[in-house]
Parts: sequence; C-alpha cells; structure tokens
Amino acid sequence: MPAAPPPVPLEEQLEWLRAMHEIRSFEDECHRMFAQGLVRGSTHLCQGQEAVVVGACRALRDGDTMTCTYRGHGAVLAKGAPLDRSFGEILGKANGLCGGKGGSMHLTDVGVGALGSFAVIGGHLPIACGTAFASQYRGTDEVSLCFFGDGSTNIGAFHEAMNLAAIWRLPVIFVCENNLYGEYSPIAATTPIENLVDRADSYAMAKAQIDGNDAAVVHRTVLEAAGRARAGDGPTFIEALTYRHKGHSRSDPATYRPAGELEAWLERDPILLLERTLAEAGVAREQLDGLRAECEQRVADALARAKEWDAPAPEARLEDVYA
Amino acid sequence: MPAAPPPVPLEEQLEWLRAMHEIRSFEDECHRMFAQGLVRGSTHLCQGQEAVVVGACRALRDGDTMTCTYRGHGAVLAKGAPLDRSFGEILGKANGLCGGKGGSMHLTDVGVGALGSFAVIGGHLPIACGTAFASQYRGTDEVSLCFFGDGSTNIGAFHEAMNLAAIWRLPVIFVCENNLYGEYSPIAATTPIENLVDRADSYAMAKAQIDGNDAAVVHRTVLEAAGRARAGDGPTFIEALTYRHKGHSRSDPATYRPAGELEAWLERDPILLLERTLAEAGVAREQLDGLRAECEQRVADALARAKEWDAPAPEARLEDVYA
Amino acid sequence: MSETITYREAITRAMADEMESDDSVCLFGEDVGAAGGVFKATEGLYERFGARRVRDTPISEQAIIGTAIGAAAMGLRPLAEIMFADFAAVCFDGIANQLAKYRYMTGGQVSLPVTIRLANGAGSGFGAQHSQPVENWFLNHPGLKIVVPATPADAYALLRAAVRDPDPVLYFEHKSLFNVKGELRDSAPPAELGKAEIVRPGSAVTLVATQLMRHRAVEAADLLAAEDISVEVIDPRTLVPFDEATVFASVERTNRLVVAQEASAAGSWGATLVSRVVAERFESLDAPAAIVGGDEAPIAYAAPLEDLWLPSAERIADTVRRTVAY
Amino acid sequence: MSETITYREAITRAMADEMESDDSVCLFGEDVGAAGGVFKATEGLYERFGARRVRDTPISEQAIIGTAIGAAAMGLRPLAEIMFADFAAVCFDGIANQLAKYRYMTGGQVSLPVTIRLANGAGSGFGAQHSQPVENWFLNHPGLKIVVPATPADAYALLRAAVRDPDPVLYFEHKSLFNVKGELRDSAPPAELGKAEIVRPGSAVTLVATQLMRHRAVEAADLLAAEDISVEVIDPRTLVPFDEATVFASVERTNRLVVAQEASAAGSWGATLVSRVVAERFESLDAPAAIVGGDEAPIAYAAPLEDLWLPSAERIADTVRRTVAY
Ligand SMILES: Cc1ncc(C[n+]2csc(CCOP(=O)(O)OP(=O)(O)O)c2C)c(N)n1
Ligand SMILES: Cc1ncc(C[n+]2csc(CCOP(=O)(O)OP(=O)(O)O)c2C)c(N)n1
Ligand SMILES: [Mg+2]
Ligand SMILES: [Mg+2]
Repeated sequence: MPAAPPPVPLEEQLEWLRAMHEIRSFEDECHRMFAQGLVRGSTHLCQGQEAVVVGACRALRDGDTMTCTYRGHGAVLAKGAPLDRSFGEILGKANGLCGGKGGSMHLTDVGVGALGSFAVIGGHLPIACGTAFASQYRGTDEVSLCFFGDGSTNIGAFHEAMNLAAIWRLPVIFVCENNLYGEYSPIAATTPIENLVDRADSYAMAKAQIDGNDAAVVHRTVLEAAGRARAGDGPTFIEALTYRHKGHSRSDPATYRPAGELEAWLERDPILLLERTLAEAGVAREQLDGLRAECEQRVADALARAKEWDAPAPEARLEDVYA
Repeated sequence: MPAAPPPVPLEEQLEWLRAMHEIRSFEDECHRMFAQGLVRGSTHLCQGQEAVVVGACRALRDGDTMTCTYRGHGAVLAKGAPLDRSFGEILGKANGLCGGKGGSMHLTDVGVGALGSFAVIGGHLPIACGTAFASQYRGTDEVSLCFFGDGSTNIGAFHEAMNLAAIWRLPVIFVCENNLYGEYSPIAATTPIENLVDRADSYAMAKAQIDGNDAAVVHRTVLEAAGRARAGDGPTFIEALTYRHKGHSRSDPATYRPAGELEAWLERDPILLLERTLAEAGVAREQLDGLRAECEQRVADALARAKEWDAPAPEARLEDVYA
Repeated sequence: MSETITYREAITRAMADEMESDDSVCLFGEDVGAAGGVFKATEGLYERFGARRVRDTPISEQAIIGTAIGAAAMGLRPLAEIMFADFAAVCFDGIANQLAKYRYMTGGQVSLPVTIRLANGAGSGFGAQHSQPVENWFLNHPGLKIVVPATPADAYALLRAAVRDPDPVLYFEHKSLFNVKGELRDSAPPAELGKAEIVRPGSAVTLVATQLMRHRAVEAADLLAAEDISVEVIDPRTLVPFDEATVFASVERTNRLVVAQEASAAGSWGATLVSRVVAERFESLDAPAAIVGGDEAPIAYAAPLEDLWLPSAERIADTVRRTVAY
Repeated sequence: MSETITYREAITRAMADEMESDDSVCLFGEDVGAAGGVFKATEGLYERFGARRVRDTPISEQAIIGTAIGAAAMGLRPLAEIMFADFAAVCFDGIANQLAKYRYMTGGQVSLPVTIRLANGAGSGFGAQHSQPVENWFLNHPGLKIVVPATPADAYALLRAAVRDPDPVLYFEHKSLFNVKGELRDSAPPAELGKAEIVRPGSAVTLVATQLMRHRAVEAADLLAAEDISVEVIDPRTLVPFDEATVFASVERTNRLVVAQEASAAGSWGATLVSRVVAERFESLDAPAAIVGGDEAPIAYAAPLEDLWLPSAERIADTVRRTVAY
C-alpha cells in the first residue's frame, strides 16, 4: 500500500454526512410508503450501509461509472441522482429517473454515471466489466465501480466477471457489501469460507476487507483501488463489512436475526460514527443536528414534489423498446 | 494425509495398462475414422490423458458414478463401457451405447455408472453434485466422480457446483484434467492464476495437484478423496497435470503449440511411464508388448463388429423424448 | 367433503402430501427451509420434514437445477424452486440443454422426474426482470412438460401429478393468484397432465386462457353473457402436453377462437395453438382466430403501465365481440 | 462488378469493413483472435486489427455478453461471438433479461448497439447440444432484433446493418451454409433490417423459409415447377423486425401459405407468422396455412436420424402439394 493519503478536509466529510443523512432519510420515507401500501411491488432498503456507497462514490471522478443492485437507492443517490426524480421513479411517475418504467429495483441516472440498478443476482458484474473495457479500449482512465452483496458471490456470473476483469486487467472495482445476509439466510449458511475477500485469490486480484461502516476507510480504500485501475494495474475486490438495519425487502420483518445483533450494529451506525469523528474534530453538535434536520427536510420536500408529478402517459409503455 | 496405502498389486497395474492401451487404440481408430470422413460432426480425443481416467476410475467401487465431457471416450471406457458399443455410438448405430442418438460427445453407459458425457462446458458439474446428493440423501456411501478440463474452471457453473458441493459436504470428486489448453488457447491466456487447484480455497475444499500421467499417483489421490467422501468429509478438487497428444478436435492441427512441447510430453506418455514401472517391477518386455498387441487387436475387432451393425430405425428419432 | 383454501396453500399441501407418501421426494431452493420461501409456499415443510428433505441453497440456480437433474437420474424426485420464474434465465442451460435432452441423448438410459416450481407472471409491480410470463421460453424445447395452474384445486392436483410424472415438469405458480381462494375436495387425487378443463360451456366462441388470464376470461364471459354472447372458456392447464382435442372439439361447435394470454404473441403458446387449429380445423373457423396478449414490450413498473400491458377482462371482451361480430 | 465468395467469407468481410470504417467496433469471443474462430469466420481480423480490437475471452459466455452490454452502454459497437448458438443458454440472462430490457427499464437512457454472432442449426452431426435452431428462443423477448441470413450477399449486408443498428441484434450464422458460394457486388451497402426478399416469384402458393430451409425451399420450388406448381419463395431475412407486408401481399395473390423452418413448431416464428396471417389476411387463405418443421424431439446424432429430423426439399414439396391441392 502507498503512504496514507492526506486526511480528508472537514468540509468534505460534512458533505459525506449530508449524503448519508439524505440516503437514510430517503430510505426511511420509502419504508413508510411501502408499509402504507402507497407503492406496489417490493423495495430493498440500505439503512446502515450508507458509508459504503457514499465513501466509495466520493472516491470517484466525473466520467467514472457505477452499477449496483435492486438495493441501489443509496448507491444511485450517492453517485448524484436527484432526490425527487429518484422518489418519482419509485412512485412510478413520468418524471421519475426512468420515466416510471424501472422502479425501485432499477434506479438509473446515466447522466451522473449511475449506469444502472440490476435485479437478477450477478447480472451486472459482467456489465461492469464492459464499462471498464470501454475505458481501457479508448485509453481513458475512467474506472467502473460495481456494488453487490455477499450472497451474490455464489452465483456463476460473479466468477466469470472476476476472472475476465483480472485476465484483461480491467479498471473495475468490485465492492461486495457484506451485510451478513442473503435474503433470510446468513452468509455462513450458504458459503463455506469466512472471508469472502479471499475469493479474489482465485483470480490473483488485489483485495481488501474493510469496515464498511467507516466512510473514511471505504473512501481511502476505493481511492487506492481507483488509482491502481487508472494506472492500468487492473481490478480490485473490496469486501466491506456492514449491516442492513431493516429486513431484506418490504415483506421481511427479519425475525431470523439473533437477539442483540441489530442493537450491536446500531451502535456502529455509520452515521453516528461519522458524526462522532466530526464532533471529535471540533464540529459543533448544533451544526451536526442542523445538518441532519436540513437533510430530512430536503428529502421530505423532494418526496412532496415527486408525489405531485403525473403518471406516465399510456403510450409511454410502448416507447424505448428499440432506439 | 493418511499413511500411504499398500502398493498396488502388479496384476492390477497390468489391468490399468490394458485399459490404457485400449483407450489409446480406441482413440487412434477414431482419429482415423474422422480423418477419413467416415463419421460426421466432430470428435475430441484423449490420447495422452489415459492415466487420469484409468487411475481415477479404478479407485471407484460399483455403485459410484462418473460424469465427464465431450472428451469422454476414455473416461467412459475406463468406467467399463464396452468397446464395440462405444464405437457403435460414434458410428451412429442402433446398437451404440445411446442407440446412436448421442454420438461422440455424449457417450453414456448408466449400467456401468458412466452417467453421461456432456458437451456444454460446465453443464455437468452441478449434475455431479446431484448424483452425490442422492447418495448423501439415501445415506449410502457412493461417490460421484466428475471430470472436466482446465478451461472449464472459468465458467459460472464450475463456481456454483464447487460452492454447493462444499457447503453441503457432498461426496463429489472434481477432477480437472489440466491439459494446458482450452481449444486453441493456452490456459494462461484465459486464467490469471497458475495453479488451478488453488481455486479450491474459495470453497475451503480439500485439494491436490498431481501428475496426471502417473496412473498410480492418480489412483492413490482419488482413493483418498473417495475415502473422505465416503466418510462424510465432503468433496475434493484434484488438478491432474496432463497433455493431449492430438488437437482439440477433428479439425484442429494444433499448430499453436510451441515447438518441442508435444515431444517433451511424449517422453512422459502415461503408457510408457506405466510400462517402465512394470518393467522395473520385473514384468517381461514380451509380456508388455503382447498386452499392447492384444489390446490393439481387441479394439480392432470391436470396431469391425460395430461397423457391421445397423443404423437406427427411422422411428427411433421420435422415441425417448419422454418416458 | 371439501374445504376452501388458497392457491398458495394448495401448493404447499400438494408438496406435503407427496413428501409424506414418498421419501424420494425432496425439496430445495433459496430460503425454502425455515424461512418458508419468498412466496411462503413452502411454509411448514422444513419443520415437518426436516433438514434432510428440505434444504436451503446458495444463490446458485445453475447448481439447483443440476443437482435436481443428477438426483433424479439416481432415482430421487426433486422439487426444485426457482423463485421468480425470470431467474430461469440464469439456469437456462440446465433446463433447456441438459434436463430437456439428457434422456434423449442417452437413448432413454435415464428418467428425470424433476419438478421445477417457478413464480410466474405480471401484475404485482415487480418490474421488467421479475414479472415475465416465462412459460413461453420453453415451448421450443421438446423433452419438458409445462404446467400452468389457475385455481387452488388445479394447483394441488397438477403439482402432485408433476411430482409423480416420470419426466421433467416446469410448474408455474402465478404470483397474482397466490391468495386466490377455491374449493379443494378432501383426498383429491393427482390430476392427469394434458387434460383441459371446460371452465364454462358456451356456443358462440371458444376462449382459451391460462393462469391469471383464465380468471379474466371468465370475467369477460360474464360481461358478454349480459350481451347474450355465449362464450366457452377453456383452460388447457398444461401447455405440454397440450389437450388439442378439447379445443378442436369446442371450435367445431363454436367456429370461433380467441386466445387470451399474458405474454406477447411472438413465440407464444397462443400463436402455436392458433397455427394448430388452422392446420387441423381450418374449415371450422368462421372468423379469424385472435390472440389477446401483452404488448411487444418489456413489462413496465408504473402501475398504470403494467395494468395496460396485461390484457384486461374488457380488452378480452372487445376481442371476443369483434370475433363474434365478424 | 461482383465476386463469388462463400457465406463464411462474406461474414468475415462484413466485420472487416465495419471495423475498418469505425474504431468503436470491437470483436471478442472464444478463440476469435489468432485462431480465427472455431468456424474460421474471424480469420485474419486479429492480424489486421490487432489485440486491442480483437480479443480472445475465457470460456465465460456470461462475461462475454455482459462485457458487450457495458461496452455498448458506453458507446462502443461490440461484436460478440457465442460460437455454437446452443451456448446462448449459458448466457441467457444476459441476453434476455439484461440486453433486451436495459434500454426499456431505464426509460431509454442507454442504447445498446450490440451484435451477437451465433452459429446456428442442424445438419452437421454435432448432436443434441450443438445443433439447435436457436432463433426461436428469443421471439418472446421484445427488445432484441433477430437476423437470419441465408446467402453470402445477405450475410454481408445484414451483418454490416446489424453492427450499425442502434439496438441489440442476434445474428445467426447457419453452420450448414458456411461454405455456400454466392455473388457479392463490390461495395455492396448495408441492408435494411426488416426487408424480406422474394427469392422466386410464383402464383400458386407462398412458401416462407430462412437459412438452410430457404435453399431447400428453392429446391422444392424447382421440383414443383416441373409439376406446373408455381411457388413464390420468400425469405424474411430478419425475424425481428419481420416484414409482414411482403408476406401478406404475397398471400393475397397466392391465397396459400406454407412455412418451411428447421425448428419444431411449438413456440416458433413459423407458428407466429401463421397466427399473424390468419389474424390479418383470413379471407385471403383458401387452404390451411401449413408449417413444415423439425420433429418435436431433440436432434439425434446418427446421420439418418438427423437427416429425417430436418425438413427435406421433398418433405417441403409434399406439404406444398397438399396445400395447393386442398
Ligand atoms: C438469480 C437470482 N436469484 C435469486 C434472486 C432473489 N434475490 C433477490 S436479493 C437476494 C439476496 C441477495 O443477497 P446479497 O447478495 O447478500 O445482497 P443483499 O440483498 O444482502 O444486498 C436474492 C436471493 C435474484 N434476484 N436473482
Ligand atoms: C458453454 C460452452 N462454451 C464453449 C464451448 C466450446 N468448447 C468446447 S471444448 C472447449 C474447450 C474446453 O477446454 P477444457 O475445459 O480445458 O477441456 P479440454 O477440451 O481441454 O478437455 C470449448 C471452449 C462449449 N462446449 N460450451
Ligand atoms: Mg447480503
Ligand atoms: Mg484443456
């Protein structure tokens, strides 16, 4: 590892906190909407995993791309998608990110490099190789960031994507958000090894297992990986240890969790951790509370706006099938 | 590793040599048939890899099952399929192993535990898990032996089958015949690690990398793996280093091989090695030569018989679609 | 005696009854064990039959299907769950190239009594990758049987039949029907695969539909009855084998055919049926055989768009009106 | 000026010409580089365009398709080779759930100019897992275009069109046609997708066929000409988009339709076409529209069985005779 990079300026860390607050409160609003049955289908929330997506996306540059899963609200927002149009998509509005055609599992904002949220496990890992291939082919130094979960490391596409990325030295950064569960199954029930990160060895790929609840650690690690990728030194596999505070999806009360597990993780809530760091660095409690309140307000306003938008026109369903 | 098993009796090693001779000469006959255009389609020969299939299959018991690939003539013969009906299948005869419906890539003789030859890369690895699952489910101690190539370790099904076998502790023995090439590509061109056997670590699976041209080594290694499997200690991944003397398929002159590579491997021809061992153990040259001649004759006779058989009846093509 | 149960309960009960009567029946898939399945269709089976017979798998559909194939080749009767039917795409080789052809390629050396359960269809706001009517993906793959139940009674009897069938069966459970209630006779026997049901006799037109569309077809028939249009609604219940005789006989009486299906027309069972009726009962047709189906587009998320994509009872009725008026 | 070349050479030349004219066109697949491809269709491209633009991949079809999708989303025009079309099964999710729907799900935010080349069809003794006519697997997946050339000229013009097309195109190369020779005009332009060719005008019956069956349809037409049966042979050349207008117009003149296809009927493009003609030109049909296709069985290895499975010119002619005599 190169010498540790200069410490991240406070302003920047405060911006991370803002982003994490917005995601948290966005997800809390989604939780309410689905609980109230305002929205059809299902949703997969990421409260507790905000430090991974914010820390990672803040390590990227314009032009870099990001792909993620159905549990992608946080990642897409972290990459820069607007709150209101993201809500709009989940509400199925014409003004939603995808015109209401994608929905909660497919939030996409190509304009900000949020290239897509994919809902078939493993399906987007090879696609992330493709966006990385494009930069390599063109000789640019853009990197491809790819989020997926612990359970996704058992599907074939994971293996093929990791191998291709390694043998072609593609500038892709695979970030596995290990939140301990795949649906209702603890990862240990479906996977014979403890440290998923070691699967990188099957591809001689650079790897790092990190605290996914520490935004600064995630940021530093992804920055290093991006540096390697831009320098032509190929992909990195990062295992970020984290936890989802809610159930797998709208319909999951998560009763399978051992007593005390959630509570223990709540004490390591990534937002609390970052607030603590900032407080220790001298940021006033009032400023921190103000930031939180302001974010919650911004999210509430965005949702209010989105709710007012129109549904897509009937003809819209026949558009965008072909170019 | 447990203490080395007692040395294999000479008679048994002579039987291995017989089996290897028969496979060699079977494949040489196939080579001629296809070269002469007597057969349509393609064929994938295994001259040079006989020690792997014979050593491995001789370590099995009745009731154990074996699955393999389109390069499966040797494996199926080693498991006990008759020479004439194997030729018959390749010739598309009604009396062929599969009634002429399978062909060179799908030789199958369920009666002897040769459960199938599969022609889509990776497709049979999960199936091998299934036969192993059946023994585990029934509480028998039968094992499932699965052959595949080096290039096949880059396809998704490999990853899924390895992971499932490990987490369920299935009695499977995965034998990767590393013959250095996948079609026309050297394994190093498509795979970022040198020792494929290390991929077992992604599944915390027992592993062994061995000389695939030494029948005794293969036999001993598979015997140990089978012992573990029968004892409920789960699967093993064996990488057998070997070499195919011919091209990938009928149409491949194998011009991509570096000068001298074939010659070097011919000096380690598994049949020569076993003959040398036996000679050193006191078996007379005459006996060895006699055995070879006798095998070649038996193969020639089997082919002659098979050539006489009838083609399948037209109606046969509509049978066996459903039970 | 009979009892009112849901489509979901009928599925669970069919599995329980088959597992009870035959130890070679085993069940595996993602979260089918203690969790009772994502659609709660396996609830209670783990508690009742234990970890040997009911197993959770990793997220590895290729491994799930391959394991079912290998186990079946050795004489077990695996019930494999693929959750959302759309995920059949990640194990398509296992189903289409291995499962469908293994018996044939070996000249009948193996039988493969595999049952694959898949949650099918649109109408629940799951978006383009979790809503497809997947049954059509497998029509051009001889060697597979395809079962598409619409009612609790059929779900029960057909699932038991699927498990007992010596061949591979794809059993589609429609997501929009899990909570539909219906009567189930006590000790109802397994059904026979390949027998259609005349859901509602009629004389003016033959309306063929499955799963969610069967229910909308009946709704449409009710609407049309008020207009004195007598519609014969037929549910084939299985697409392979397909009970052509029952449809042909009906068309001979009604001289008109409409197919209501969820999927778009290209490569669908509806288009196949129309081509068969035209080939075998050309003279019986007094009007163009019509297909009411989804648009030739993926399934959109927004409720109003998805609702428009799915044929409604009203759209079905319109097509029937046009066909009868022809 | 024109020149006689093989179907294989036409394919190679089309790729070369597109790569020459557009640096964003890249090619990858298994052994497509120095080895020139398993079917030798990429021979010389590696030498000419180098390792940056022509790449060998591991045996990882899911990675191949995904890479093509991601690269296309970023503006490249990837040519991905899947070798035997049957292997589309191992990357079916990439093609059917990702490639076909990605644009739609994102409300048109991405265009995916991906061309996937697949070696299709029976007739070469490759057995059940290497011989299927795979084009039908993708009919029920809106978002994909499907191209099925039968001649060197079409192979060339359609492949260039596929590469330039803004949408995903599945381009099927028939294994039994690689060595077929034909004329190619100098500087022939790319074709337009969705334009059928009237291969041979006729008045008594419309015979629609693609790829290997197109050639057998012409043979059949020759046989029948000797019997004074005038057959109009139409090759749609692309299945999606499908040039219905040309077929409809022909049926209006001939009042009879026969489809000759390699695949079995269930879920096929032939069945789909029949259902469309019945819906749109019912009154034009004076006889049952007929499909000549493969048996509802996997493809056997033994030459005599495979030859029987594939519709022969004689079998096609028989069906035409029956249809005309009706
Ligand atoms: C191929 C496939 N199989 C199954 C599913 C159903 N499914 C959705 S999320 C999920 C669990 C994924 O777990 P993980 O990868 O850990 O991601 P997390 O949900 O924890 O973020 C499963 C099995 C799917 N979407 N795709
Ligand atoms: C899914 C799939 N992709 C590609 C092929 C074409 N193919 C046949 S053999 C082969 C090479 C396999 O190499 P390896 O696994 O090393 O086995 P070997 O042939 O050397 O025994 C390939 C790519 C295939 N049969 N299936
Ligand atoms: Mg997880
Ligand atoms: Mg090899």
